[in-house]
Amino acid sequence: MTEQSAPMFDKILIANRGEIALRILRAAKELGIATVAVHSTADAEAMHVKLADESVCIGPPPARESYLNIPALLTACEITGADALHPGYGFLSENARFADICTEHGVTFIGPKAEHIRTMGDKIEAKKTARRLGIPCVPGSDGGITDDAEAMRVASDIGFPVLVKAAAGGGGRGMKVARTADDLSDALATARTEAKAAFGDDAVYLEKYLETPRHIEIQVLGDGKGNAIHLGERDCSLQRRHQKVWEEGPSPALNASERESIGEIVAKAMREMQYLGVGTIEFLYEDGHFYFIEMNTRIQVEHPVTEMITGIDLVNEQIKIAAGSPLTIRQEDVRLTGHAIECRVNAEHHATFRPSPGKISYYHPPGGLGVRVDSAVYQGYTIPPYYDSLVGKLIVHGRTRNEALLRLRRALDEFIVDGIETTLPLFRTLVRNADMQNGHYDIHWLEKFLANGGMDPTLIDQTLMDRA
Amino acid sequence: MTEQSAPMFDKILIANRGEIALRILRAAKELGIATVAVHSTADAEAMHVKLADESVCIGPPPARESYLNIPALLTACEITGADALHPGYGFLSENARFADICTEHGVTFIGPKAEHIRTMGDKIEAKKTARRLGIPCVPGSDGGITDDAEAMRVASDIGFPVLVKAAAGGGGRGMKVARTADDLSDALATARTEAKAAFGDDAVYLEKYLETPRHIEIQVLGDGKGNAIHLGERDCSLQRRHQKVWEEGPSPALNASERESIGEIVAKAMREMQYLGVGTIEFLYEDGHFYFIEMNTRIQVEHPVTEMITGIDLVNEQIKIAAGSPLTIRQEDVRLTGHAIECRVNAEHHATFRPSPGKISYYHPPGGLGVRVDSAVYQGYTIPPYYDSLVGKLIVHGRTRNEALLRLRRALDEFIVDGIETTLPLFRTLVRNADMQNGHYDIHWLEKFLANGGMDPTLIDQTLMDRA
Amino acid sequence: MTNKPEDDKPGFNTALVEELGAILGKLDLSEIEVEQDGIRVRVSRQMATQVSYSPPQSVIAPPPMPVAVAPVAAEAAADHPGTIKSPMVGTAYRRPSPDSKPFVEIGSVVKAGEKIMLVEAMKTFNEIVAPRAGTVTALFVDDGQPVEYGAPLLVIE
Amino acid sequence: MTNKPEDDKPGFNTALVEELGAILGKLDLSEIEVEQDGIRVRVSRQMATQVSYSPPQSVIAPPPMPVAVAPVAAEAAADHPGTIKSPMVGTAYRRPSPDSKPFVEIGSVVKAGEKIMLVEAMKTFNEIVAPRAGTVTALFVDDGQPVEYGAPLLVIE
Repeated sequence: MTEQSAPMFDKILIANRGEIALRILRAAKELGIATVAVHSTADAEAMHVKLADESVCIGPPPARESYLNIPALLTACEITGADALHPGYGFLSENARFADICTEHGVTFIGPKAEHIRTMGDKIEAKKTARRLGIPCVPGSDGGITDDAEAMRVASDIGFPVLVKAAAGGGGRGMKVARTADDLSDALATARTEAKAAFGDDAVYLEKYLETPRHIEIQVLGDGKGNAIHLGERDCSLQRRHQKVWEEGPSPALNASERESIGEIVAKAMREMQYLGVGTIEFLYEDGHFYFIEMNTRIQVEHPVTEMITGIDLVNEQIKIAAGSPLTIRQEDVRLTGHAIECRVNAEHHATFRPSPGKISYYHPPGGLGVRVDSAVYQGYTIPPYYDSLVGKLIVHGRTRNEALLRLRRALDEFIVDGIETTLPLFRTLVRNADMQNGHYDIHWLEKFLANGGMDPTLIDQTLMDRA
Repeated sequence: MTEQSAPMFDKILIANRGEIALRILRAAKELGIATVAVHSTADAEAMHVKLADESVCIGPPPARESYLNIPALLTACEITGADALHPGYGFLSENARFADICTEHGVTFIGPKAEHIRTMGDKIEAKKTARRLGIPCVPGSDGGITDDAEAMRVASDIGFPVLVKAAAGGGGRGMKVARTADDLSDALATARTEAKAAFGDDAVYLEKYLETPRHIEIQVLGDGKGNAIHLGERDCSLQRRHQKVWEEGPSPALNASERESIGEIVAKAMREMQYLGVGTIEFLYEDGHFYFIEMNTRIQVEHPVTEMITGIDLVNEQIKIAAGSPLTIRQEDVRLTGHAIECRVNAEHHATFRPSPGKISYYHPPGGLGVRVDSAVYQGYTIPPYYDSLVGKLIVHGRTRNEALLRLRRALDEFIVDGIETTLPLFRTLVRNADMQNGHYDIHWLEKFLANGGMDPTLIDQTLMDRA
Repeated sequence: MTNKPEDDKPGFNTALVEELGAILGKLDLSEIEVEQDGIRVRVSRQMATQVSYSPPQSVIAPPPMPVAVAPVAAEAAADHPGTIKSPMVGTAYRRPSPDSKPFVEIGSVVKAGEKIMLVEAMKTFNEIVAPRAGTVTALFVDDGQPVEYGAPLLVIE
Repeated sequence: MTNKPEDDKPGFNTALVEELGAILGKLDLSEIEVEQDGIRVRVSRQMATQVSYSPPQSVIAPPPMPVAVAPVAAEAAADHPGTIKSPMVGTAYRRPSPDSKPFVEIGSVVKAGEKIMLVEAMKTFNEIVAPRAGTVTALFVDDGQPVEYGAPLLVIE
């Protein structure tokens, strides 16, 4: 397992911020690679900036002038001599043009081939590709639909309810459900108007609407040379406004044969595609069937869930593969051990979800066996109001799901973040909830739970007491 | 893996302090068991006291009036209704009489049978037992020697150099080396005098003196019903004044067949003994041979090393077994995965080792993949001067020893403990040392390294900068 | 295990300590620390007022359940100079037997050495006696209540 | 372990302690610490109000290596109102070409709008012009030095 003869970067520029910037920095340090942190003026005090070998301020707080500022990033590579750039997630991580520009400038973009980012970034193209590669998709229109009669024909084929979606869309905008044939015309009109307004493109497509699906995603890893493996699934059904809140693996809903079957389908597709780096194939899952949603061609927020159950360091693998190493892990080497749960602790009020940036006056993360905290905050750090509200991720691992739940409960009770509001009380409530304990939840569960006033007030009090 | 029908305690009293008290509290919480923290007046602000369901102050700071105060501990059990007591390590954990008294009072002592504590607490008795059970011992006298002629005969048999040890001894007192036959008489006289003064008993015994041994210990787990397994070894050769400083597993010195062979010898002995709970058989290891030193009949400080490479929660198992559950892990289920290293971070000056109790003005533990911190301190906590100086244990796990070393390095660089002196700079130096990286060290290595001024001054500076 | 050197006992000049202590009181300070020529003296005093101690921003989470036994210094009155504290963990009894009258009530006048309570530990009843004569002005425990080491039992003024 | 004969003890001048204590009270301070010539004195007093909690005493570790590029606000002078800062990350040039004279030197008098520096990024040279007339009183970068966004370039007063 010596790294000596393998190709490796000398210096990586981390083109991101927050916990993922620190995650990348840690992986680079553990590979003996020098690090450059870039940051906006709002992030001068960020932990990864303090820990990096070098740091460069690239612009003012707005992301478009700093973290999305391509000339500034490439100039920072140039003046520091970085030979590779890690885009993290969000920002420029799925920008194919940026990947191309990096390559043109002799900087390795630590991510997939630009063509794969491009293909998977286009919803219709992605679905077409998935179908071609044998990945199961939601039955629906093959491409954009502009004609009402064609829409009705497709809808009748797949059966109501159907979902009308903006072809260029994302984040829930331009999406309408038609429960019956009577609703379809209205749904089409509204979706088109919204799509036009939001994306400047009124093409829509239709697909089967699933009533109570789960969100199941498969982690893949490929070396761009035709070797690719899958690393099991993550269940990310617990969502609020399409944002994942709690992720776990293995899914409480899958059995071993479903896991193996979907995993192998996906891995085979990635081998055929000659996919390079880490990626995630997202599915809706209902009644034993998987329906492709999209592929994320980057490291994901919830990647630690997979790391905990496989023992594989995904960012480490991602960097080695980007440097040109072949995949050294065979599918049969991948063993899923135990159960992992991740909670995204946000700087938001636990019930209103109003963002709560500000200074952390006291910070004490939980520790001990089976507990991992991925967070870039520290006591005295001020969470700036310009970016996302992630304070950190609490990840626990246990030999069984039950052990993981009990461990999560005790870790949540140890976790202290004072001075700002956080979603810790929400997680303290969720971990004590019978549905959650039984794994009985789908992608609508959390919204319903919150709408029904599910928060346990005594757990809110506990947090208030923490601050007393 | 349901716990429902298994016997379990309702409430555990934790008869200890510091990180091990918190470790036990976490294990109990994860088993759904209520906890009682007992503490001296000096420990009223301890973290495990704050986190326990109930707490009882049992006496003033001196341990003999609080943590060693048997009536106070039993009274605390009585008034809180605790049905079990966990002694941790140190204090009363290897006091057979205390184990008996607990039983008499209807409180389950979470530890081995009193007879096994008693046997293993007596050096000569322990060695006799080990030999009877087939555990390899250092060649030496069978029992206490009071006669010089007999000593000379034994010494000639085993060959010089020989070690003269107080039969009742411990902690290095009453130990003398005789390198040649000429030295023996003097060594005997000195050892006897010291033994008499220190332990009130001048019986000594002789054994082969090993020049550059490693300290290797085997973790065992038995259910008292004849089922017992071993969980691989820990290499604790890095010691200063007989105190372990850095522990790792697997040992860089053993090969798989040595591991399996000594492990099976020990596990078989434990099965024969019907040993109950966790225990450690300590060996000196030189030139492929193991020599029994002693057995510790309790959880050890360095137990997390084993937990990280086996995935087995030792305190959880210890509690379940004490409650009467049979061992559910078979030897063939035990898989050693990757490599783990533990550093004992003490509140001591990194070079003089002068204790540095006091208030922690800033505390930030490292996080991320493969990093575990077992510590009961927090920012604002004052380390009292009355007890040991352990601030916390940093444990890292990696897929290979090399990965663990790189991870340890980055974690040490993230770790901040301000306001007191700690041994963090020592570990920052050790992790960069070529001998340590190559695993080339024995039980004398650290003392020599320190005597030769091994500390890297730039790493000390780094720590000073941390405090700026 | 602290390895205190027993040799070379200082023979420390405590006059300085006394002097600093007096200054501390006079000026109502909480702490004085001086250092010179290898000698360091620190005197400190907890302020009487200091009832609610500094909200250390957040202490670590408080116990989720109220503690079952009378805690040390739970109330301000615990710091009263006339407070009698429990010398051990145990169960406090205010009367010699279940159907006897209590040893003392609020307002009772007691003599030095008079039995005022029992604390039972390990089936042994330990007598608590009045260290001085006075009047009982506060009682902190009920009959049969578990008490910690140092828990305030009552006040004699 | 200084082995001083014990009558050689300090004879500590407690007048200083008293004086500091008095100042503490007068100015309503909570702590004073002074050190001079091997003497150190610290006096402190707990505030009755105790509103303010202890300040966060330390930040996270500073970068282990000095940053290669001119940092933002590295020096106090960076906060000078006449400081011109780099509008982008890049390489600062003080002269139009390698063998030209610098645009400005310390002491140069500049007009508003006058070219004073170039910052190159992505092979593009961006002109830095004087926002107002004045005299160059400080220069923070060398020719060809990498600069961060917001790095101070020079001061015009």
